[in-house]
Amino acid sequence: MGEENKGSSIAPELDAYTEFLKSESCRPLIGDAGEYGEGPLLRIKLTDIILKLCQANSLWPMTFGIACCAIEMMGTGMARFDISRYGSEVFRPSPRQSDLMIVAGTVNKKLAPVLLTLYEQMPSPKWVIAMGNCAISGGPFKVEDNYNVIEGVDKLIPVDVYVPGCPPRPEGLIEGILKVQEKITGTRHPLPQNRHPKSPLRKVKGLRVK
Amino acid sequence: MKQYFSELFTGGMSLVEGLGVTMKALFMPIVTVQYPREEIDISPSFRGHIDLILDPEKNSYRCITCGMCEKNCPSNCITVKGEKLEGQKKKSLVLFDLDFTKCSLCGTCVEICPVNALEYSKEYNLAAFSREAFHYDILKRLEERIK
Amino acid sequence: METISTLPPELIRMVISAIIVITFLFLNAIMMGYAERKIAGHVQRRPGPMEVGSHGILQMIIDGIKLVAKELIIPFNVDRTLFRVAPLLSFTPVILPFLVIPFSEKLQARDLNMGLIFIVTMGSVNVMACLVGGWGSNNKYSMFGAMRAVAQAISYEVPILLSILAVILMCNTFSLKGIVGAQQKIWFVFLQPVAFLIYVVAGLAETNRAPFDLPEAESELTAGFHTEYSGMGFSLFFLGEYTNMFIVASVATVLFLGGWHGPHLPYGEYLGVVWFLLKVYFLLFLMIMVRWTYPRVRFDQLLNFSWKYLVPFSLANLLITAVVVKL
Amino acid sequence: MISHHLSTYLIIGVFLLIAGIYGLIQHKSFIGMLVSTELILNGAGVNFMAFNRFLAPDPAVGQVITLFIMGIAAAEAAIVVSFILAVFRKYHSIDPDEVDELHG
Amino acid sequence: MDNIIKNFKGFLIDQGFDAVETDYEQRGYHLEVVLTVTQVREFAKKAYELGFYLVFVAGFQVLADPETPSPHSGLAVVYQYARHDRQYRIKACALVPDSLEIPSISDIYQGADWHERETRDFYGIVFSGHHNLKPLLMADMDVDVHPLLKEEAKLKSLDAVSWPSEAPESTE
Amino acid sequence: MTFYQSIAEGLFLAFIILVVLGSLITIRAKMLMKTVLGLAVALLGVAGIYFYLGSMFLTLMQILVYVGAICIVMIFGIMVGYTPTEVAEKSIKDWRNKFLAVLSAVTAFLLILVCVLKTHWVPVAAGNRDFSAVHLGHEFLYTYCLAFELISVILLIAIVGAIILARGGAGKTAVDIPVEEKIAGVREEKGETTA
Amino acid sequence: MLESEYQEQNRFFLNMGPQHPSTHGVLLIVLEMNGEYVLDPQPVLGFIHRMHEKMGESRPCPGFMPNTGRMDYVCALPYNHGYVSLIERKAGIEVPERAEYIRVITSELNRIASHLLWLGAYLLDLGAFTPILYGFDDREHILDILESVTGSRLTYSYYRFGGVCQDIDEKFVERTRAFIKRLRKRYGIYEKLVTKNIIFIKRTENIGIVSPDMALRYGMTGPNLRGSGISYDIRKNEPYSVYPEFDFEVPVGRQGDCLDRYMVRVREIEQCLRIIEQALDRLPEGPIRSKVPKNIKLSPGDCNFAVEAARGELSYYLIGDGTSTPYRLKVRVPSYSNLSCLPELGRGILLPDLVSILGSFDLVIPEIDR
Repeated sequence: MGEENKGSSIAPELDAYTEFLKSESCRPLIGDAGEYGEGPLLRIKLTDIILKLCQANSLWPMTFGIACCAIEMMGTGMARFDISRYGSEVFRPSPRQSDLMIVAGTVNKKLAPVLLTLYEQMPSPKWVIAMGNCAISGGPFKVEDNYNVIEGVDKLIPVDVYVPGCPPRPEGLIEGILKVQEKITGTRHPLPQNRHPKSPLRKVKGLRVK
Repeated sequence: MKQYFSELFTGGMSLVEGLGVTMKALFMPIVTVQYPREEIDISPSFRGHIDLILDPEKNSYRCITCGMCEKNCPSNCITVKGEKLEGQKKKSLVLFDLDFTKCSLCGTCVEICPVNALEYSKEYNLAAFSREAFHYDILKRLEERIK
Repeated sequence: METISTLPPELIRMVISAIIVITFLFLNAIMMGYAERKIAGHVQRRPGPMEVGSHGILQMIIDGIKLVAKELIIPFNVDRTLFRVAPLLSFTPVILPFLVIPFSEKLQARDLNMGLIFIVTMGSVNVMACLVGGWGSNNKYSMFGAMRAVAQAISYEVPILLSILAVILMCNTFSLKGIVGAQQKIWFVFLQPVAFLIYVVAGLAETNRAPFDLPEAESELTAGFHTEYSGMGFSLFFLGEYTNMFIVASVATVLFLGGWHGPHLPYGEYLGVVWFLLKVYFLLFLMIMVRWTYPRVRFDQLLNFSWKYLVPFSLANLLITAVVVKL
Repeated sequence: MISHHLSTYLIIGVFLLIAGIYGLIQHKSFIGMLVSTELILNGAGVNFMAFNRFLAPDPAVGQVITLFIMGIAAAEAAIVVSFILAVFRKYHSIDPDEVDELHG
Repeated sequence: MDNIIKNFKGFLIDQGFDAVETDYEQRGYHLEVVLTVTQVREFAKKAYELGFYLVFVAGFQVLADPETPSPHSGLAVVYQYARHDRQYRIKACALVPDSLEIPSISDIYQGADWHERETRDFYGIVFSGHHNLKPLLMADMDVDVHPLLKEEAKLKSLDAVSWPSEAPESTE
Repeated sequence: MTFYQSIAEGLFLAFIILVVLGSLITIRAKMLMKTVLGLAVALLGVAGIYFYLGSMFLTLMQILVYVGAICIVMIFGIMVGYTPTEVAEKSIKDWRNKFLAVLSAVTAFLLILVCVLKTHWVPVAAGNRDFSAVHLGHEFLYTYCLAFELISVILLIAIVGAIILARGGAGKTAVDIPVEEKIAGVREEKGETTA
Repeated sequence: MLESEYQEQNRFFLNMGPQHPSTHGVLLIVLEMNGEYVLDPQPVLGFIHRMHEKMGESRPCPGFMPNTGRMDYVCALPYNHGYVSLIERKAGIEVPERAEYIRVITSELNRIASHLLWLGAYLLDLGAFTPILYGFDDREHILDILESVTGSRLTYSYYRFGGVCQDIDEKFVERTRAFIKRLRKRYGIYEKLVTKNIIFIKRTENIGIVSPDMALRYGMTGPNLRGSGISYDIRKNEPYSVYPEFDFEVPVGRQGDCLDRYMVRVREIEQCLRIIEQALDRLPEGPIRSKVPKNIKLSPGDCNFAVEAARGELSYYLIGDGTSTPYRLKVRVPSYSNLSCLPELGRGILLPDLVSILGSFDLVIPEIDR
């Protein structure tokens, strides 16, 4: 569709309309076409912003734990760190309903096709976090006589955010999710935030909170 | 028949008890540390990636470029290069490169160092858009700190 | 303007009430979803949604918009008609009961003299959605979910009907308004505690809520009958589930908890809705608490429980009620 | 105003009947045949109700009979389904042509 | 039963096995048995009857030496058995002949099933009589990849990787 | 025709379409599941027609009994008896059968249609026009008491018969076989396939 | 239609995993099913095979230390413990007593963490969401304590040949004692929420019965074996480190069903607490690390060392060749043998029961695949 419209001018009115849309006066309303690349013919900037805000704040991860990092991924969802504050505690077991794939662990030759299938089953827009050194580059398993481990998931699927560590602390994963939000919307904290958290942990011995 | 009713009764009671536990928990304070807004003090022995220790006397690094860390690293993530500059007795460090994405945080490098030139950084919340971001030039980091 | 003025007032009323009902339905789903996540959070000693809006109050709205904007996937080899129809099918029969639910004495769209049968009927159609969705998805897990939904529906329809019948025997009417009116003095929950318990348990099963959430058992069947649904389809199923919960809770309120009755309020015939909603949401709160407390029962245990405990008890209850009423 | 004519309902009834007959002959499985039977029964129900509405003195008669039909249909469905199960277990088929032991 | 365990070495030697008692503190097992290919199943049966459980089956590779009295392909299989009721561990070792075939014990100890498949993955040792010798840890397409086989230069002879033949106590 | 009436007529037509469509799906579908779902659609349409014939009670009962119970029972039967992969009926190769079906159906339809249209129906003078459930219940328990009791007996017999048939009808089933026996069976089969 | 033909036709295959919530990672189980009945579950391993054994053979022995923690990341310290003890046995290195005590304390803490995690995950398999959060809540306390000495939360490389790398201090002891007190208080919650719950009991009782003979044939160890009534715990039967000095019991089950395996683990938590208490009481002063040659030579010959990990017997088998690199390093992991009985155990059961059995085995997939 898009290709056809570009070349031939079927209707002069339409051309005029698109010209109008591209003109400076529409800039505040309608975003720069080049900034989005492929996609629908018409985008209205305001809707786009709202949509992106929504997508950024409701990243549902898929339950796809592979190795050590999976435990920290679980830990991130648990009471101490609680990923649900960002609306991401809805770990969906089905790739069809998830937006975010957290590759938490080593990917080897046998797992690679599975990973690809799962990624393809996710509906777009979708994002990928490579969590842990193994997922980023093969980590400690990137050795000379490596016969099985894939050295980085970004060789298989596009990765948006990398979270290093072996395994990273849950804070690292939360930081990664914030980075994904940043990637989607351009700002680190895209929506009105909660202001004054009061943690009872302040009183727990041995755990000081800054 | 007796079992039929007793099972119903004990089963029902156990369910009520379980509900009691969660009800109680509903009104207990939360234990969450809301991360970006409040942070736990990371324990002093936390192992992040390695950093060069800033020697306060020399206002520089202690490293003697012996390469022990490079040799003993099980994941081969350290590259140390030293050069003998003119007018100096010892080699001086020109490159201390760490590929953090390969590191397994075992701590061998810190322990093996004959002059205690390395320490763990306390950076626990790293994340970036590319994997090259974790290719640290530790020497540069140190120089930035000196400044 | 002219066309509107020539329209009969009844039609305008219908359209307005339809709009109100659908708005309420969305609001209810949003609120329930938020409450569910918040309560789950606090049960588990964490705050739950927090960062989107004050205390995460906008979270569900944002989730909804996101789901709508998701890519619609129709997987390979599915039965396209059935696959598309299923979410609608789960959604439609749960709207219709709003026609007869008496929110307060004057707030009722229509007082059918067979209101209760109407609701029960709609409830029995509801299972078709799980069935069609699971069948049409071309996925074995979905298929299992559909099978379980059918068997579950068959066995839980019976105790629900029997426990309702016990109440009907006491007040001699199918009209929901009439039933509530009969509880002016004493709520039926005190006269029919067994029927109430049976209704609530069977209602949990009817709405596929934990511990009876077998058709969508997460750890066994990934996501059950809606495994293959993404975006819109999934959110419609979600909406259907929460609305169905609301219906079941409000029927329980009407039948057992005295509907809009409560301490006197000014404009009681309208503001009774406050009491009504309070009771409904209390029941829903219980349902949520139950979900976050218990493990899931096994499939055959569920059927066993229904046939071994619920049906005999409800039958006995019905018999005793009949005898007492006749005396 | 087709909803006020007796013939409309009768034609619907007839349609259901012949659809049932067609299905009964055409379907190759017990379930398919059972389903067709249900169609025929419903045709009868519509007929009863239509005559009741337009011709009979007491409106309850048609309803009563239709309700009886429903009851019979429910019983029939339960029996036939369990029968199908039993046959299926024995012959591992629901093709009526394969269940032909009684042919001798 | 108890008596047999008490003098298990003697019992085994009576049965025709080559058993040597070892120093537990040093090696972590009490008895070392060297099996021939034919004895593998026999020994497993005896062990099962006497209530031992199979700890693991593993392979290793040494320099092939067809000249020795017992010619072998350079591959060997180690079985370890232990008991639930007392502290007693047996290491049994069998050299794999040139045909790379060694009888499977997976019908005596079902637990050996996966261990044997894994050993086949890593070394290519064929366990004859195994009902399902498909790749276990490796991908299905990697049937002929045996990652734990060493390069020629890194191989050592069997003697270089075993304890000195004298009993360790006597040397000290 | 007033506005209301035209809406009512439109809905009536919609119900008729439901009936026709549902019946066609029912008799034409290859997948058994679709057959039953088609039946559900047709019966929903019939329920609507009952509404136009003046009986709300019957409408609801039609949905409750047919759609909510009978169709579900049939689907249950399909699901228990079949595996997911083979619920499609075998395609019909028998042209004679099909021809017969079409012929008999069309003939019967035409014949009855002629009867219906040619007959002059004479309504009896109406007595009461009470369509309420109260009246219905009254009729049930007084006028048609015997039939009512008979129906309940039939239902009871049906339930008992169904249970007997489904449980012990024909020897052992995959579900009823004790676990040990099943394992033995599996092993035997394994042996056969590998040997 | 023939009987066998019908049997063939009535069967179908279901792939459970590698991404399935109840396989705890990337295990694939190919189920041959008849309706909801499982006829033949066949696990397919190798989705996270990370060539640990190859790595053990290709680098000097200290370089394998990080790998040990990554095999069973839930309970990494016993893995460390086994490996350092193996090398110490092989190279004849003495370990100071204080170091052994520290090892025992930290290992047992880690074991509790593992059991708590398992408890939550098992209940999650059975469909209860909340216990896992309570379990993690307690577990986080352990992780905090362990992090303060080991420096990481999960994949520790804390032990060194001849000792440990960092000494524990008064604060550690204090926090550990506080934790013991806290966990004892929390028993009531778990009991009310889980152990007594009728649904839980119905889901686990008489399901997946492992007979002692079956356990023997498959070489099952750990709580899964003890659930069958065999009292076999390497800490008792083949004592290593300083375990003989402590007074603790080995809980055993009655008949080997899922409930027994659950009870064994829950009661084991109490025993771990007892060991930790005793060790804290008797904690000797002294060095934490003995002098070790920089380049450890592994003399020719083989050597074995078995420890009790959270899931059962962990056995390292090493063949030395005179260099510092192991010639062959075999790791016998407990879950491997435990899982291998699934094809036999899972025949003719319902799918939910299979989930229940899988959960009760406490699987860690990377440990199985290595």
